[in-house]
Amino acid sequence: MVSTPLLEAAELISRERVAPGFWCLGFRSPEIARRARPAHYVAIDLPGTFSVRLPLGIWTARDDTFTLLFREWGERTTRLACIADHEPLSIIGPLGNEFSLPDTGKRAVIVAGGIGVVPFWLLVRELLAAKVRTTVVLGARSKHMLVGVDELRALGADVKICTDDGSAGTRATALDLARELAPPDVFYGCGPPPLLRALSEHANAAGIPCQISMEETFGCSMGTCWGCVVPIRRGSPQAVGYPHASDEKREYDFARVCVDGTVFWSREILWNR
Amino acid sequence: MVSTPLLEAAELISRERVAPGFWCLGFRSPEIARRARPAHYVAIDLPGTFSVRLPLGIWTARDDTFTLLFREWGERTTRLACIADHEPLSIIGPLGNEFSLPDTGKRAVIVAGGIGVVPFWLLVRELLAAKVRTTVVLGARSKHMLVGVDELRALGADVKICTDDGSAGTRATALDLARELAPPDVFYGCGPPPLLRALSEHANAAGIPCQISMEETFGCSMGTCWGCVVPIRRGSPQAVGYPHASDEKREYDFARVCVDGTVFWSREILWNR
Amino acid sequence: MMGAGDDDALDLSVELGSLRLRNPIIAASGCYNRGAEFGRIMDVAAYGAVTLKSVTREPRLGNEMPRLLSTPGGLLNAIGLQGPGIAYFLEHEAPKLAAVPSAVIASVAGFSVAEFAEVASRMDGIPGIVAIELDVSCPNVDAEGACFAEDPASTAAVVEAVKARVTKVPVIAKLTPNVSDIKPVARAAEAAGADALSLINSLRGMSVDVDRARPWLANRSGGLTGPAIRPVGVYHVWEAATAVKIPIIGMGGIETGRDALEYLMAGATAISIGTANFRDPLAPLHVGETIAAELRKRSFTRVRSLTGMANPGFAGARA
Amino acid sequence: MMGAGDDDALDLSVELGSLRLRNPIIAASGCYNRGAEFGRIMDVAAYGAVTLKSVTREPRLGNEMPRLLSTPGGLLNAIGLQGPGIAYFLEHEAPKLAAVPSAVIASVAGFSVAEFAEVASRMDGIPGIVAIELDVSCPNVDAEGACFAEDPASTAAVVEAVKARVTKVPVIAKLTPNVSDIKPVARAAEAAGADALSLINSLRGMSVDVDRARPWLANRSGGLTGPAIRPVGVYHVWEAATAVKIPIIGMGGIETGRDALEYLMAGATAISIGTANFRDPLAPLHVGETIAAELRKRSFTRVRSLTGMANPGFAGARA
Ligand SMILES: Cc1cc2nc3c(=O)[nH]c(=O)nc-3n(C[C@H](O)[C@H](O)[C@H](O)COP(=O)(O)OP(=O)(O)OC[C@H]3O[C@@H](n4cnc5c(N)ncnc54)[C@H](O)[C@@H]3O)c2cc1C
Ligand SMILES: Cc1cc2nc3c(=O)[nH]c(=O)nc-3n(C[C@H](O)[C@H](O)[C@H](O)COP(=O)(O)OP(=O)(O)OC[C@H]3O[C@@H](n4cnc5c(N)ncnc54)[C@H](O)[C@@H]3O)c2cc1C
Ligand SMILES: Cc1cc2nc3c(=O)[nH]c(=O)nc-3n(C[C@H](O)[C@H](O)[C@H](O)COP(=O)(O)O)c2cc1C
Ligand SMILES: Cc1cc2nc3c(=O)[nH]c(=O)nc-3n(C[C@H](O)[C@H](O)[C@H](O)COP(=O)(O)O)c2cc1C
Ligand code: FES
Ligand code: FES
Repeated sequence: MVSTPLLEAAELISRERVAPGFWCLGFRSPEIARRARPAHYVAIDLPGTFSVRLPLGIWTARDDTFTLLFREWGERTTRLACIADHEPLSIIGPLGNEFSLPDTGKRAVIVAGGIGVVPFWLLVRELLAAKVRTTVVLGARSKHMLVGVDELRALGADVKICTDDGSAGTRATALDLARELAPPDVFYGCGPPPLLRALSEHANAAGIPCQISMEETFGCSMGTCWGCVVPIRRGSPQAVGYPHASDEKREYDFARVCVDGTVFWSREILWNR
Repeated sequence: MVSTPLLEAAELISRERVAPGFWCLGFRSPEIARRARPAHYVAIDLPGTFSVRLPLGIWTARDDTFTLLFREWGERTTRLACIADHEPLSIIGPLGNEFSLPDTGKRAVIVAGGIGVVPFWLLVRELLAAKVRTTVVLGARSKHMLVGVDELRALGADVKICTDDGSAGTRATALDLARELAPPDVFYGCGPPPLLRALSEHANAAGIPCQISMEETFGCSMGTCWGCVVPIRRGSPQAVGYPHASDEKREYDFARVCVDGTVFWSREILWNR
Repeated sequence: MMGAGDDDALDLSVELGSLRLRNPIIAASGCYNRGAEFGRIMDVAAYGAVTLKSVTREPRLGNEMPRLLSTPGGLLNAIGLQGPGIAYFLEHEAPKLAAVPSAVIASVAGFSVAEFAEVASRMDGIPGIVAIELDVSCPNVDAEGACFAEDPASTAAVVEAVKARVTKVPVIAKLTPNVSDIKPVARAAEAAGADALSLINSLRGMSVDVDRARPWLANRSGGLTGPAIRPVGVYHVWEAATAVKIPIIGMGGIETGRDALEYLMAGATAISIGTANFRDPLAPLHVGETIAAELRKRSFTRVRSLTGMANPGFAGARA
Repeated sequence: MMGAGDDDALDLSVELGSLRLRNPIIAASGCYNRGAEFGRIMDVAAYGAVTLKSVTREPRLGNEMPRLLSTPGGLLNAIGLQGPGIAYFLEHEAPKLAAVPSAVIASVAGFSVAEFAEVASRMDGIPGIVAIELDVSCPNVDAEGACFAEDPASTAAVVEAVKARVTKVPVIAKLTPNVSDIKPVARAAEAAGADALSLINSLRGMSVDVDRARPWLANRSGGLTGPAIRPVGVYHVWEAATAVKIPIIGMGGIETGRDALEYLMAGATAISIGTANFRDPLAPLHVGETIAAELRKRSFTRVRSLTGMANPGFAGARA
């Protein structure tokens, strides 16, 4: 289901540097917090910049507050990290579709790479509430880039960690670790494209349903600019295609990550086109 | 005398909103603080903006700290107002020439309009130390734009205030008020150009030496771009002219406000060219 | 939310040829469409008109990813005119236009004079479409790929061909800033019968992904928009306003009311907001309020009094 | 402070015609001069070369105030070539050049072909001047005020006339981005004998002071520089690099090493830093460090290996 977003003022209520270059900021923004569903994101207007809104996934949400967990990439994330208490922040959200849940009693494996952990706090909370047996496999380049572990464990999730350099948990990729687990009823993935692609291929080959939260460069964050599209299987329910152009032999259509996603079924994504 | 500037990291140590839209920020920046002379300014690189450095006058300076007193105008001053404690700030300073002082026992009248009060804390301190009898006349549009009065009075200065709308002090312009005082041995002025021009004309007509701290839009703040020039009397010691171009009949040369000023003698400035 | 035109004492209406808009604030092509998306969080009626995404004859899938990049003060885009083509547009999109609470300006793009004429004529008279804008910034395949809008004669050819077949609504020629002098192009469009000009379209630019040693955008180069280009837009509007009598829609980096006033005073009759929607969807409301405040401050009653105010060479009708 | 060329294992030197610079980082004309001012707070030797402010035949007082305005991501300037003229320059400025701890490139501006040839020939052979750059962005008074650099033939005429009289140092033609296609201009300059190209000069722009309803700059329009124009600069360098074999000095909005790498990979042999000096006078040091780090990361030993890396159409010599 696609969200009904709104434009809301947000008040900064907490700021924590969770790792070098990684921040967790808390905001009071009642309506957005209340509507947040797993995989929803917000689009933030940074005061004092001349940029389009910054899209960031919603990490935790409780009552009338939510948190964002992000890395300092460039202009906007750096600016957000040092936003002052009294600066007004305008936020649009929640945006995007959401993960769908399996039935009670099923098993889910979540595969997250680095900051790709963000959509999974809300998802884990839902899964556990729905009595889905859930394992989170969290990978990162090294210990210092592994964020969110404590919060997920605090929800009661079974969290396995790994790093490329072995500085924390197993020395492996998240997918390696996930492959060692008993095949689940559903996979969820978020993180760097190579990880998502490998996960998709693994799930597709094993015939396991798999939902991927994708990322692209956004312009409008609202579905109007067509800047954020990904190629998906032609005729997929999420595709925004032109069915009449039937003379063409192409197998793909485009979907907008910002409003048709961010969540897509791994079978629909055409990594190879 | 022109300053020898340096590039120094500054650490924010205090922030106060002194009036709506007016801020006073304190910085630890030992070398700049120590070298600061009356009318010196600094040039600040604002993180997260894509702008040239922001020039701001030095307000107070004590030991290894100095303060800036400024109004929120646009991008850079707004950004500075909400700079976070941990943000690194690179400052070049002190920049510019300085006011010269009269002999002990003389009388000085300082005329400042609004935020034009900035260069006068350091000057008043020097004048009082040199036993020059000093009166500061401070004008503003209204009460809420009158800043710096308490700090000047704390130095022991005789401060007279006035506003355009009578909301504080006399209802008059700073120049009106200054004209009512006994003619001093020297005038000092800083503020909006119309005030400076009127003050200059009054001082010149009365034959009283008058030093004006000027403002222009700056580019480099270092004397290299020629963006900040003002026309001054040809052959003036501060002029950066081309004496060989003697065939021209022009009466003026240009001086760079950023390094040849900001202080000029009122007689040298060609308001009318 | 209150539209900018609701202030009784002020006349914010403007005329673009035979078209009258209730206020001079327009959504730019490709950045807002008919408001279906942004309308979820703001009132589309804040716009005096909205401009649709440019439509071509054939469906187009557009460029590969990535299509967007943030740059200092700007946005670089290479969407590649993704769109369903005119047939699909007429069948599925056009019927929705009557419900849009603002005037709707259609936009046509093409790669030959004939394509422009055909697509524009099929738009003419569609209920809800009050004007047709010609996005002549595409390469002209009939002329070895040079861009129409970079050449006065090609621009005139497009406008002339369209005007010969479009009779019910005004035709707006949208010009590119990628020229040394916009005046000859503006004059050529006017002479060919354009009822108004839109400028500027995006500025050509590119960026290199240093880590991969290849262009950031899949299409290599793209169009630069947003506040970074505002001085370029104001300059071209000022120049064009000294060269033609037809009204000009000014755009390029408008975010605030003061930005809009710059364009109006330089010589624009109306203004468009593009990229700023991606930051502040309430921009048209704020712009409307600031324009109204400026009129009151100057004791003006009509927004048209601002047009060309700062431009001594302004050649247009001040109305 | 360590110059970028001090790393033993790396060869940061580049060649611009017969001129060899110890590193590819140059200070842009009008933004740094010979470093007398910025040298008070940084080491001028960080620059492989510094370009002087453009010199004209006669002394020029330049434009009225204001001459500068900050714009989003950019700076708008209209200095108006203030300067003492060639005679004063030769008498008072030239003798100071030998003491500059970097190579010095002189810049010549003019309003006629004859003026360029005269001023440039008087610079030729002055001790300390290693190259002469031609700022052909001025209006050509012999041709009704059109700007030299907007026209391939006028650009060629200037270069040809200068090359006929300048024999001791390489001549660099500095091109403007205010054209639809830079390739014909670049080719014309090359054919006329230019030893290298510099691009881009500033982009034409203007801004209106809304309160006073008049242009902000006394000169009305000005040149837009700084990060806002970087995508435009990279685009033009990329294009020119597909059209000519002579080396290109890339500039426009370079602030960081990554910005410089964009230009190098697009096809520039060297890069210039202009407006960024006004923000971060240590920029040349940071740029040098980043370039060196990039070379190490790629296991390259020479900076020339980066030139044109991202540009499959690169036509120059990779050396
Ligand atoms: C729906 C959605 C949700 C997101 N949620 C999160 C989140 O929860 N937490 C989070 O940290 N990020 C998240 N992102 C990513 C984040 O929005 C981008 O990284 C954003 O562009 C950073 O903006 P910036 O202005 O700070 O950097 P920019 O100025 O946009 O980028 C700076 C430079 O960093 C590099 N860069 C930028 N992004 C990347 C990248 N992804 N990979 C490699 N290099 C890059 C490029 O060189 C770029 O020029 C999300 C993105 C989307 C689309
Ligand atoms: C040597 C020197 C010392 C200075 N010291 C101080 C100081 O101590 N305190 C202080 O508050 N300011 C001081 N200023 C002025 C300050 O540097 C400028 O106002 C500065 O340009 C504001 O930068 P900004 O980026 O915030 O606004 P900008 O983005 O540069 O300006 C925003 C907008 O505000 C308007 N604007 C800007 N400046 C002015 C102005 N002066 N008058 C009217 N409108 C204006 C313009 O519309 C402009 O577009 C000083 C200036 C100089 C040259
Ligand atoms: C993502 C995007 C898509 C655009 N698509 C079109 C288009 O299809 N047709 C057109 O004429 N202009 C198009 N434009 C240009 C805008 O209409 C406008 O001319 C330009 O963006 C400058 O205005 P701005 O700075 O306010 O965005 C597009 C701009 C953007 C950012
Ligand atoms: C204040 C200023 C003065 C300039 N003067 C000259 C000049 O005299 N001659 C010239 O060729 N370029 C001049 N330029 C252009 C720069 O050399 C450079 O081409 C342009 O600024 C783009 O680079 P940047 O974005 O790094 O500044 C000037 C630029 C600025 C900002
Ligand atoms: S970001 Fe504009 S359509 Fe998705
Ligand atoms: S600001 Fe550059 S010379 Fe004064």
